[in-house]
Amino acid sequence: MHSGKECVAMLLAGGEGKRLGILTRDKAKPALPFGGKYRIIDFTLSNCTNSGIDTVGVLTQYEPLILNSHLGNGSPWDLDRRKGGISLLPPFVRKKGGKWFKGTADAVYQNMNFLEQYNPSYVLIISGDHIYKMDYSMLLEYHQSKDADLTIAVIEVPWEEASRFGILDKNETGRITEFQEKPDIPKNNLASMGVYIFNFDMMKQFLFKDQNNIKSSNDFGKDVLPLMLKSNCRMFAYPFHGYWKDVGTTESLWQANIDLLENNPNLDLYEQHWPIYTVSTNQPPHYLGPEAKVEQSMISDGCTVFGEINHSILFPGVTVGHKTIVKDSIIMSNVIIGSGVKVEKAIIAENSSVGNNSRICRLDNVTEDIIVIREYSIIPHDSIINSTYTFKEIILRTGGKLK
Amino acid sequence: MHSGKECVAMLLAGGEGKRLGILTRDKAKPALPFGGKYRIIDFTLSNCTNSGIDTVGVLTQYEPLILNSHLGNGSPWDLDRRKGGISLLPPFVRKKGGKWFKGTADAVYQNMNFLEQYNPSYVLIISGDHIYKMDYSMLLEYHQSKDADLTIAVIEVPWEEASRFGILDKNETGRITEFQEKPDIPKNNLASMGVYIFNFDMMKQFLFKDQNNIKSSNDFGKDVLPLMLKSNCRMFAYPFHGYWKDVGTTESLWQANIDLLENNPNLDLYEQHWPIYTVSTNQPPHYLGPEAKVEQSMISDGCTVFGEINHSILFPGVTVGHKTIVKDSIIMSNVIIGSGVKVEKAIIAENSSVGNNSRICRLDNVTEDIIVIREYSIIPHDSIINSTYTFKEIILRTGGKLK
Amino acid sequence: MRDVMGVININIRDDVLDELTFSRCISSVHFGGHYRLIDFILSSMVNSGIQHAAVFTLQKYRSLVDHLGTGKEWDLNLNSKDEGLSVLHPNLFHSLKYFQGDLQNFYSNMDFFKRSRQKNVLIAGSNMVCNLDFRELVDFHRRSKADITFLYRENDPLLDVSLWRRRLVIGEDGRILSLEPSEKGVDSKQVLLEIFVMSKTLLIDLVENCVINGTGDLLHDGIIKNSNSLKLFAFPAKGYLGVINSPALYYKHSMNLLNPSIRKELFSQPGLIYTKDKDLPPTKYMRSAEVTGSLLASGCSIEGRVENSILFRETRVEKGAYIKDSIILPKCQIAEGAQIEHAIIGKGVSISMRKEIKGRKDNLSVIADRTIM
Amino acid sequence: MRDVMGVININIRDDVLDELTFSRCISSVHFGGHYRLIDFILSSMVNSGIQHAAVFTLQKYRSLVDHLGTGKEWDLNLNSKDEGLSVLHPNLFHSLKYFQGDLQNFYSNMDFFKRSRQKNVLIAGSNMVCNLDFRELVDFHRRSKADITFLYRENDPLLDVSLWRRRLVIGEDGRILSLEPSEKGVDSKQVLLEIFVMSKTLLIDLVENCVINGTGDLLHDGIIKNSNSLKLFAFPAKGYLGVINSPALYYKHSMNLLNPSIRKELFSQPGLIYTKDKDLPPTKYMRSAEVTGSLLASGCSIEGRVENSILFRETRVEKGAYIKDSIILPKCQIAEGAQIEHAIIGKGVSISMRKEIKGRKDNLSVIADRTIM
Repeated sequence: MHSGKECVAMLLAGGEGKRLGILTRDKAKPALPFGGKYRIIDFTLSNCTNSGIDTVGVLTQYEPLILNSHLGNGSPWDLDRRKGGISLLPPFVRKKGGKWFKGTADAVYQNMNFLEQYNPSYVLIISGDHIYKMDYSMLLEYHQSKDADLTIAVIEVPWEEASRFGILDKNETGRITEFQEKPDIPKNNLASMGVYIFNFDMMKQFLFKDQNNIKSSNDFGKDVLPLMLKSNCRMFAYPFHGYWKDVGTTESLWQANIDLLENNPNLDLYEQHWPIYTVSTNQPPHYLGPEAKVEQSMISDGCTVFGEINHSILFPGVTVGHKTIVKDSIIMSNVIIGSGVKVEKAIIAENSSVGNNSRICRLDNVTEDIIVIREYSIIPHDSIINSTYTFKEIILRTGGKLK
Repeated sequence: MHSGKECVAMLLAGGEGKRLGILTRDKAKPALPFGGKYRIIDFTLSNCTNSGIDTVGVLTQYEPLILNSHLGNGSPWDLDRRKGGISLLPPFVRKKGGKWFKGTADAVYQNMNFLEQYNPSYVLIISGDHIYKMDYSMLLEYHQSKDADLTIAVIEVPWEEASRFGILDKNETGRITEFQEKPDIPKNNLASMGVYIFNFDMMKQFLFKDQNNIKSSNDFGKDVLPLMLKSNCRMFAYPFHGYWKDVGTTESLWQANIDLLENNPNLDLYEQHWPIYTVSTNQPPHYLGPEAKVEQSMISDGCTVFGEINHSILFPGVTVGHKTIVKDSIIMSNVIIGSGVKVEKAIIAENSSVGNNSRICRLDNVTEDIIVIREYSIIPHDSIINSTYTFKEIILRTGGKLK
Repeated sequence: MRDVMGVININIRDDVLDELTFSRCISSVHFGGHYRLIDFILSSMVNSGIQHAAVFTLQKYRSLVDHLGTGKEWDLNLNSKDEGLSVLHPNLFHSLKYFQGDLQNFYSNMDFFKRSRQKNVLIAGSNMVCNLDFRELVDFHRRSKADITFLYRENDPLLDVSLWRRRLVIGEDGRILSLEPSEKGVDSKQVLLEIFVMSKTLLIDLVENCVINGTGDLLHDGIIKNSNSLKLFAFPAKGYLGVINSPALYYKHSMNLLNPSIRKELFSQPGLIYTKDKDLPPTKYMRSAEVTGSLLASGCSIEGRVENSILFRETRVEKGAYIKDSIILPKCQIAEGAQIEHAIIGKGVSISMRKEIKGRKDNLSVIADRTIM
Repeated sequence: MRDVMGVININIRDDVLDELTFSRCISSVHFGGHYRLIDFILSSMVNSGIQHAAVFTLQKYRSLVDHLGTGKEWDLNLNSKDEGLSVLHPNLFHSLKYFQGDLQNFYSNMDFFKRSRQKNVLIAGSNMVCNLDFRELVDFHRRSKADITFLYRENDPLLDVSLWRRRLVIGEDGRILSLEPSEKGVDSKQVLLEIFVMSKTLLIDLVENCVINGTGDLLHDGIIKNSNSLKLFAFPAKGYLGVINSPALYYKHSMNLLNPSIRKELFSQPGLIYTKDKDLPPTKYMRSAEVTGSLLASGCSIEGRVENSILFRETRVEKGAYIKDSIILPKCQIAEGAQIEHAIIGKGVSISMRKEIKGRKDNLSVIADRTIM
């Protein structure tokens, strides 16, 4: 209103997602496909839309091309605004050159001009790596009611995973009394979700201080938050109880997708009051052929299925041939699977094709690994694949075998 | 349609405009105010809109902040599209760092991914530095009718200025037979306007060749065009006869503005079929007070004038006090001029204020220089200014004098 | 304000503005040099943080729909995700010959109200010249736990109080203590405005509980008739306010804009007034121009004399023409030597050489759109 | 194609589709799992490079206006700078009780046509299932220097030729040699479609020269009556084409989509068919689902059996329910054990447990929107 926006979001979307291997070779982690038609970043963007936040700066860095074209003018999220909307904020090149952001706090600091332009009262910091549904307007209300300088959304995590997170302690009013980034021996299991609301003035003050400290890694969790706590800022914890997932590995990406096939999954994509928006594919409804058999699965627009789909997810535009069996697998957009194929416990990335009578499944049933086929792979007829397929484009003679 | 766009424009908007001095200290030349309410880049962008080109990549580099916020989501130019529209293309930072584009051809080459995504048949290269009205669809038709690989829009320039331009010669069919970038002794006065239409395939081929030449400065005029001519490409010249201006210096910026005050100026902003679009200021109509006197001038929305305006241009939101005289001057947006002031042959840049009873004019009437007041200047009451005012923000005691 | 939906209502017949509403509804009447009336209430809503505005149309709404476009000038996306701008068309099964009150308009859009996410509605007429901050009103409404809270105005000589014919008594806490009918018009110094806030549930109840016979309006038949069973409160309106329901008031509030302090109050506080941008160059003054005490929009070309007047966009005033105390709507041609005084000149009018159009202050000359004289 | 304006016309009465058009106009009838009829002709225009499409509304257009929104799904900005999407509302001064031909619709929007930048108009009905490339038609029209060029169709058994009642003879160069009335319907194997191109000047002439009495239509009263003085040409239409003017044809063309080659032809060549995105998750199949030979849109939840059918979005099919040879419009609930055969089930219908709805192939069972059975 008036001269400024009440709350502007800064969405950190530069994550490499190294442990996701070949799936993040050509795209940042927030651009990873998820849930039958979405990309991971759709969840945080839809949270913004559904929470009434209409100004989002997206900080990109690692492999931003797919992300850029996915975000476009922001219209799927109703973020095609005249004032505000989505702004892509890649690292900036000055005459003398440019470099990547040092840490999360540096990324925001480097874009202070962007924030100043809106002069918000509050800044919401979120990460495009996480899958969850959260009403940030409730978080903001909590922040205001506590008269806080900074509010951190927190969630209880399993004790054994606690050392992967920023762990904090609070008193009975919710005020944070302790904060440790990735402690070796966590004192409790209350973890920061990496979702912060700052008073803009306070944030500026501490980002400047942090930049002046040449020893700092300029990271919110490692540097800025501990500094603020030491300076006796009013920091509060906002407890969150819903589904929240940081899919760090191929296994957890597979599991989080497959979990959606439960009858009442923890993450409910079908809630009318909290839709998840994404880019439209403009494809017709999906078609199941006369001999198709589909059970415990999710199928998207533009798919054509003649075979059998069991406990699997098909993204838009997938074709599955006659007498093919797809089981416990995630098939991403526009994959073409021929006839007589067997796919089991695999992730086949976008735009790949699998020739007739191929087998993509573990030979032994002992290992728990997921087979991953990289995007744009071309798998010839009669191939047998039982390990991760990393070639971008390959043409083997028919009957070739990859180990 | 189908899979690609017919023609995509690449708009070079990274120009520093060094000879424009303090006016381009904080913004790229295409962002310079012009014509009472526009910025220079509005002319090329409006040309695109009026020519039916709906996909424009804007290559920014030098001081892009004002340009970025001016372009916004592209809606003033009807370029807020789902597919296409305006895309800002700053130099890109990879993990190992980033640097500025080497030359104009390098700038386009570095954004080949952007072009590939639309896979256009033709690429239009234009510069955001120039003021002109041109129907690019006619240029494209000419290009197609000649079955050309490259068409260059050309204009006759005064002989004495010819060595500032790319000068070319053509045969009676329009085919280009010679091309020299900024020749010391020009053979004729037919100059390239820096407006090119390439067949995309041909452009790719020659940009790759040019990149492989380590001695190249990767510039269209200096390197790519001569190389194509040498390779016997079908290059044609499209003659343009209207108004075309590259305002290189403070003097020429002033003159080009003042020229608009003629009864029938060469550049007609009032033509209904070729509107120039810009960002709306959302200001009320302008108001002329009971004792105001306005002659041979242009006044924009949001101005309030109590004094006398003679042969001058007022941008939006300017206030001019009682008994003040503004003559032969350009007053940019939101400037506040107090009472009893005299301003003559000056450019006062955005958001400056001039205190009561100040004088901004040459003492001698011999020199032809323009007095330039930098944006956000604060000029105290009773100041006398007769040279270029370069301080960003200064508070002098009342009655101070700047030489 | 996210849970408040702004509703711009049609609460009076278009024909109160005579020629000005001949080819457009009252919401889209030109005002103030480059605005339409609806811009003021719609900008007020947007500036107050309302993110969902619904605009009723009824008759002659083509220019209104065209003006609103996709809503982007107000940063409201038409038909966006449960927010932005919604245009509510009337139900065409009903007869549209005469305006029969707004209840049928609400009733035929009940689905829309039920479906929308907001919990409260702020309903306002479309004929208000204002720049109001509704946040205080909504805060007050919440704190007072009212069923309905009205804005009211104190001691405003320009308000036409006859509309209400009610005797208003407001208690110290803002509660409306009495709202008795009064045959002779109202002698109270406080006048309720047709701007009020209530919960969406109450709105739905009021509309559905009225006997729907195609006539009647929300204010009189829905609220006032039930005023004994409702907790009604009133909150004072601040800032400049004009309610335009006659050509005389249209002229009066227009000419008020020539007062710098009123202009400042109306156009900048608490936010800007947004309108559709017509992409026009600045107005150009030629050597012979003589313009004083006037408000001029963009794209005009002035060679003549203009005094104490308002010129909308793209008007051409030739040498020797003289315009005084008048309002000239867009795209007029005023030829050499023409004289215009105390007049409202419609859109696209051509006044030929040496023609004289002279009204009086108490009897304005109003020329219909596109007239050639 | 920049100088061609696409015009989507209303050329038949809505009631030809019975229950399907009870609460919406024919342009916005659901078709093909997640489209509305207008999507096909509008996408054809956009895919052919037309940058300005004008859509007429007449009655019951609320769902149409809502569907078109800001036009962004077709990459046409509503009310944009002389291009994009224009919605042309009827003149409300006229009576709207009955559809009296399209001439009055054109006539009351003459200003719009005169003002627009394009030099030619391509006029098409809104009830066509197609994915046409109009570039060849426009090229042919230009080369043949025709006044008006129609698309025509040869040997198409699904086209209802009775509409024309004309005997058509086309010369080798494509010129229409004869268009004589024929009382008993048409025995010609060539049928003109209500898709034609002409210059805007000719359109304006034709409309303005017709006696405007509030009735009559452009095709019969404007063009055919003047066919002796006009150079009429015809150009063959390629690709799948359905003209929907009866419930039987609606069903026939719907079920044709279960044929993979027709689907491929219609949905991908020469461009995609665009529609409003409803932001729904994929359809979920439970353990007991048995679905074969069917087309399903997003957001459904399937536990039962579906055979040779089309399901629109957000329908829930419970365990043991059985749907065969049917079309289920959006948001239906089909409870346990219900049996549906040869039926068209309207939007938002609830079918209770073990209910049987069985039509026959030649006598479909059509259930109106929002019915609870």
